[in-house]
Amino acid sequence: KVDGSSTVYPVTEGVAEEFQKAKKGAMKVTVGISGTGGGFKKFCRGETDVQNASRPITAKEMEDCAKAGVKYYEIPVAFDALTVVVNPKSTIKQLTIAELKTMWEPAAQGKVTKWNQVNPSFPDAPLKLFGAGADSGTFEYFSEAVTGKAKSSRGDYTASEDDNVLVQGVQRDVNAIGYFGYAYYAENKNKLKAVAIVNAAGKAVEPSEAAVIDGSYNPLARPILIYVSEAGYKRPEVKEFVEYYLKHGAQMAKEVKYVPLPAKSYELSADHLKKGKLGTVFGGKNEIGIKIEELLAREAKL
Amino acid sequence: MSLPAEEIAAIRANIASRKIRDLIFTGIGILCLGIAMMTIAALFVDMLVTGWERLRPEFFTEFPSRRAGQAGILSAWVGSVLVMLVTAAVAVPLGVAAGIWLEEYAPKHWITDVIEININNLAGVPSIIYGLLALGLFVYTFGLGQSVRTAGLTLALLILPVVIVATREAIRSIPQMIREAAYALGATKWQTVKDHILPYSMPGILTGIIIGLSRAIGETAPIITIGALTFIAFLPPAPITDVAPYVSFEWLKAPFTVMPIQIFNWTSRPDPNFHQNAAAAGVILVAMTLSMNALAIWLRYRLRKNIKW
Amino acid sequence: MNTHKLPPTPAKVKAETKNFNFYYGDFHALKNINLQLGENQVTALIGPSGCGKSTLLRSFNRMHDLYAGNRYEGELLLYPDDTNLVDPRVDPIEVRMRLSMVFQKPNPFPKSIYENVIYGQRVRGVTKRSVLDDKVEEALTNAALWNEVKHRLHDMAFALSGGQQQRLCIARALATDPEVLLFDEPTSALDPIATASIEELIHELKKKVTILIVTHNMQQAARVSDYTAYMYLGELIEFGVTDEIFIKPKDKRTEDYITGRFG
Amino acid sequence: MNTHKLPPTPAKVKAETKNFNFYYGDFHALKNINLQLGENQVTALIGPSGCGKSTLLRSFNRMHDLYAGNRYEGELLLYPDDTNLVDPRVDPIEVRMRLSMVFQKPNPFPKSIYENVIYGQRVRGVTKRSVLDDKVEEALTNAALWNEVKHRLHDMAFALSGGQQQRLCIARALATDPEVLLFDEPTSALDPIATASIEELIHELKKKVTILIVTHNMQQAARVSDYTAYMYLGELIEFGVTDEIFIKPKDKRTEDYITGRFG
Amino acid sequence: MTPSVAASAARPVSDRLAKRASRHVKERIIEAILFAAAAISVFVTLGILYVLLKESFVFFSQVPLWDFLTDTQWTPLFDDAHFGIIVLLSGTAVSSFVALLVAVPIGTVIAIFLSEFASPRTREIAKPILEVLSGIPTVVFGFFALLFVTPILQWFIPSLPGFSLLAAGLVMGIMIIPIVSSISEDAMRAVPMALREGSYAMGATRLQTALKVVFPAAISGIGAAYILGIARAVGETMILAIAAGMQPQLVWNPMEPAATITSFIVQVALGDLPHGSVGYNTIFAAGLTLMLFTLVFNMLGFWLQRRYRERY
Ligand SMILES: Nc1ncnc2c1ncn2[C@@H]1O[C@H](COP(=O)(O)OP(=O)(O)OP(=O)(O)O)[C@@H](O)[C@H]1O
Ligand SMILES: Nc1ncnc2c1ncn2[C@@H]1O[C@H](COP(=O)(O)OP(=O)(O)OP(=O)(O)O)[C@@H](O)[C@H]1O
Ligand SMILES: [Mg+2]
Ligand SMILES: [Mg+2]
Repeated sequence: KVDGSSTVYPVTEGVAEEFQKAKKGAMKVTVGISGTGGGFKKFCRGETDVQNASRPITAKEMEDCAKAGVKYYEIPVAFDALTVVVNPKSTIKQLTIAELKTMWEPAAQGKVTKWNQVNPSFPDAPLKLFGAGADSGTFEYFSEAVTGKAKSSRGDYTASEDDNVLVQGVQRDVNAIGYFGYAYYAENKNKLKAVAIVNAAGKAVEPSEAAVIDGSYNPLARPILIYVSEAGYKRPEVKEFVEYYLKHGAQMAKEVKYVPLPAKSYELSADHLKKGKLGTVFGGKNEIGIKIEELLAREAKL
Repeated sequence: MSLPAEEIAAIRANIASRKIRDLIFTGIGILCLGIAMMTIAALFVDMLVTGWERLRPEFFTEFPSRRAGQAGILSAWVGSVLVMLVTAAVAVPLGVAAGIWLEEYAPKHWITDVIEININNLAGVPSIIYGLLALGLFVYTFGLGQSVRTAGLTLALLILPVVIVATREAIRSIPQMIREAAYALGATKWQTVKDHILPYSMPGILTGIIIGLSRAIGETAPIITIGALTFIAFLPPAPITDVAPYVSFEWLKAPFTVMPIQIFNWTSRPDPNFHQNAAAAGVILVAMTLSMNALAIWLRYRLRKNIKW
Repeated sequence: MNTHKLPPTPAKVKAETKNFNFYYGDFHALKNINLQLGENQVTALIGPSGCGKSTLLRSFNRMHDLYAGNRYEGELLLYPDDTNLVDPRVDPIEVRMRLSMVFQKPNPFPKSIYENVIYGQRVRGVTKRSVLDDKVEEALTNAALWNEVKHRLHDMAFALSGGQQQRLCIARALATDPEVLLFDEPTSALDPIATASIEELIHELKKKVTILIVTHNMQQAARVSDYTAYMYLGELIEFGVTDEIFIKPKDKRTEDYITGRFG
Repeated sequence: MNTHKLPPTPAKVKAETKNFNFYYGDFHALKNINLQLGENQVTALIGPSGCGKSTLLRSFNRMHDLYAGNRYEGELLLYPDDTNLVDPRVDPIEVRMRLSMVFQKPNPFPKSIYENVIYGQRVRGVTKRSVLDDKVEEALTNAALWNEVKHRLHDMAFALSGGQQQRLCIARALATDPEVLLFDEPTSALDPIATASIEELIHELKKKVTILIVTHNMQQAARVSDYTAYMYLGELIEFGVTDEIFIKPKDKRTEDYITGRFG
Repeated sequence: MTPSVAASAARPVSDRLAKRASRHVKERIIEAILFAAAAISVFVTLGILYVLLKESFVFFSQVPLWDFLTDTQWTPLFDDAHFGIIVLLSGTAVSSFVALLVAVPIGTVIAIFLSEFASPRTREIAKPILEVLSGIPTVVFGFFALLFVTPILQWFIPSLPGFSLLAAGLVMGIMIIPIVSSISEDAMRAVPMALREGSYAMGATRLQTALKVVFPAAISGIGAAYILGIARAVGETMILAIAAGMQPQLVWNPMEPAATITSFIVQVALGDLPHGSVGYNTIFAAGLTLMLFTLVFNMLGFWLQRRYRERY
């Protein structure tokens, strides 16, 4: 039984489908979309075996799990590049984190309403913002990456749980800017234009698989993970499923336009499972701009 | 009191001017009806055009898949049907019984008023709140799990007010003289209800049930809240088995997904091919609703033929 | 007030009201009614609209119990066993099993003719087919309807004409073997021919049961009844042998009504 | 068939049916009716239940047009302008503006007394307050209701008693200045006192309008009408000056009915 | 006058009624069962209230009620959290108002048309087809509002943003039409023919009869239909979540995007927020507010109906 984030869902769905086919239907896998929060609630009550998470487990959730005696393995499965997009007709090509901050920080609410307030070289046109719903991991991550503080954002933008809705919004408005998962951009390349983000090293990088892997798309790339409960893992069918996941996860992630991790990462996770290394490497907090190597390094230390 | 010709002419002019308004209103009426009908048509045609390619037999017999072109709605429609079964099995007896009590038994005092206000109120409670209730009550307190029966129960609560209200209206339209005739023959209250009130109000009750079910079959939010699944590539256990006692209720406990969730999920996928699937599934859902309504009309017609006052 | 004894004619008393009052909530609809019904006699209740005829008739089988706020006062006795029909301790269902009622408008159930007639038996829990079949034939025969419907007992009752429907309702009432039959303007919705046949039927029926009939039609009262009671504004004004009442009423109001000075 | 001319009395003819037939779908409800209404006279329609009295009356203001499947045949002429009321080319609304109807059961609208009376004027588009006020007073005075209600014209009509409601309906009908007033058993739902007041009113009204009244009550027919028509099974059996009809009816069936042999 | 009891030919009464005691018990049991069914609805409400109150209690122990009622910002999930429910209420009010502006006139006109003008056949066909409208999944309506209605509206009002209460409200209104029209039509048809005949007999046209007599006579039933429509509008979720923009701001202008109570609840309930956090608990406080509002509406409706109960 798998439940949790709808961001991770496509990857897990693909794995589940293939797994079930490979086992000729002898094993039953179900995948739900209760959201990361709702999923963790169930996961920490021992109701599900695998949890899809678009963010690391929080301290509160760790506590809940501990209370219920649920221990878990943490497995990063892919990276997602949060993509800032504008209308194809827009003249904007690249943005710095500072510019994004001007646009999105709480102080901008009601004040920064024109593009040229962000940067005088931008057109004198109204600024229309589209972003993820305030309840989502995406929002949390983006706000922290941009303003330095999680959930710190202006409120007067159009939010939606459904990224297709945001795609619609940006596509229809020349002055719009929005952000969402890379996959939605990848599927709508003809309707949207991705903005290059100036990274810490001062280079403007457009989101792409390569850029994520080499760490240059930064800080808007984040890992997505699954959590496997220890109790569940003891059951052979869950074990097989997780192993299958590690083996085919990279390919599935690619298929649904996420950035797969290097093979080494999956090996490492398999190793953890074998050795029974439980727990998280994130310490109950979201972390920003973590790169694949860093993640691997930390994983290795666990 | 003779009427000169010009007076008649005046009357005629007066009538003509008033009749124009009749005509105008008829126009407005048809227009309004048209707006509503056109909306249905626009919706349906739009979905049909988008989803047409996917409306193939395989669509009904395939499980969901990450590849839009191979994904089907087998688990979704089976799930919807099963959930509706549970919903109907719970909401109908409860709703009809409550309606009967309110119309035939309820004494006129404040308890009745409270129940009445309460039922109207439930009709206006947003469906998502039912989801929250169900999660707390059915899933956690009663431990029914995220199963067909939980979903069925939740939707049953959701449509309970609709069934109750329809039942009451239907019962109210039975002339008092029929009741008096039954009582005068020495029937008890329950005999009167069972032999007369219930059978004669059946057409109206049926309408209410169908309206309720068509609402339930399209509900998304509460089902997601209680944790319907999205990917499920197997069917619940069959209700009929080959070993005695030949029926099994294991399916009640099975995990499931339903049509609106499948649609909801597909619409939120990045790959536009999934949007086609969503449209196709939408067409099927609307078709299911339509056929339920058609069934209701037919049944109503059949049953009413025998009932005249 | 004024007590109306049964005039000293052949009849035994089958039922009797003693200082009977009835209230619709606050409205005092029947005032101190004292009336006797002779066994196997037809008693007619006449009076202008709204005087309380239906109210009195319906009291006899506790129809008013169906609605809240109604109140009986005084006694309404059924003989030979002296049961007070309106005593709250007496089960209204018991009362209705002993006194049957036929309404103004024919009100068959939307069921087959057979099921209509047999309903009183079904309610009593009789299920044996042969018993029911016999009962249907007997009741329909007594209601002078058997010959017309014997070949279509399982047709819907609505397929019958108004007069036939009313006779069906009478058969339905008879099939429970009532001791008293109550008729509330049974012919007012019928045409003259159907009316005539029902009047004839009442003539036959009184050999077996006691009959109380409300009618608006003085001629009908004169034709079918042995005794006539005249009511006015909730009071029983005059009661006596029908022929006497119609020929020389004692009360001025009765006379005015009968001669058509009002009503 | 038999034509019933207006007996050679003072009256001018106000309306007339010529070989008039009416069908409820397949059911032939009125058969070849020939009847004349004298101007400023009261004509009573009597006959047993179901004989077609209401059907004929309602034909006069095209009430049957409201229901599907009904058919008129023959002529129903209104004088002096010879309009054939049932001609499909004649607008039923025009007909109803010239002939007003009062129903068996009082049916006031759920509005104030004032609004009820004025409804016919409102419908015609009259909005001038002073005209309406005058009309209300005139109509209510003619309906003998003005004194009882003048201080509560804006109360709901339901607050009135049954008799008052019926007089209100009469006032409502009068307020449109009809040429003919049609009454369908206007007193059958009323108590004797209210009935007496309405009968008196009819007496007054005939000075101004022509009246056709259906009644079940022979005495009432005798009291209020100048002419009486007896109908039976959809046919007009006898028609004549009221006193003659009641004293020596020519037709056996009329006699039977009047003397109460049936009905 | 004394009846001759001795000469009784009558059957003994007692044995005809032998089953009386058991019958009585059976009746009682059945009545109890039926009552229980009716009472269940009360338990459902209590259950809902319990769930809502329990969590709201946690919420109000952290957020003062006063702030909840008076703050003009709603950013419970932000770092700088504000909990001004008035923001969501304004969204709910405006969108419901737009919906009613569509549903009430159109629904009423359809009801009058079907009840007084159309042939019985048209009525029998049109009513159930209309009822399909309320059975279409609201997700579908949501996208209909976003992808179909909004562009059309933008064509007329170029300044209209891609998400607006207007588009969502319009579509919601269309969805509610059958609720208004069906129930109102039933109410109008229940008006006795005698009243209509009275009106036609006065020379009224169809429209005059419909508007001046039938409509006022059926007003209590029509009022009930409106109340139900309002309740449905206030409680509608998915359409708003998809097409209204989820932008929590205090608005009175339907041309702007905004969030409503329901869309907020669904957003949070399905999101990634950890359970038990204040952010998560806000949905219960919001839900409670909504419940209280529907309750007030229904009490009002109940009282109105009592007051103007059809008296024809
Ligand atoms: N349910 C009721 N509640 C209050 N008053 C009522 C009720 N039914 C009848 N009444 C009143 O009681 C009185 C007697 O009514 P009842 O029906 O007995 O008259 P009736 O003699 O049968 O008249 P009709 O000849 O018109 O049938 C009337 O004044 C009537 O208004
Ligand atoms: N809508 C209708 N459809 C078919 N037949 C009808 C309809 N209305 C009346 N009839 C029939 O037409 C005949 C005449 O009815 P009508 O109502 O005119 O009688 P009436 O003389 O007014 O009787 P009453 O004294 O009972 O009012 C009756 O046989 C009746 O059954
Ligand atoms: Mg009566
Ligand atoms: Mg009549």
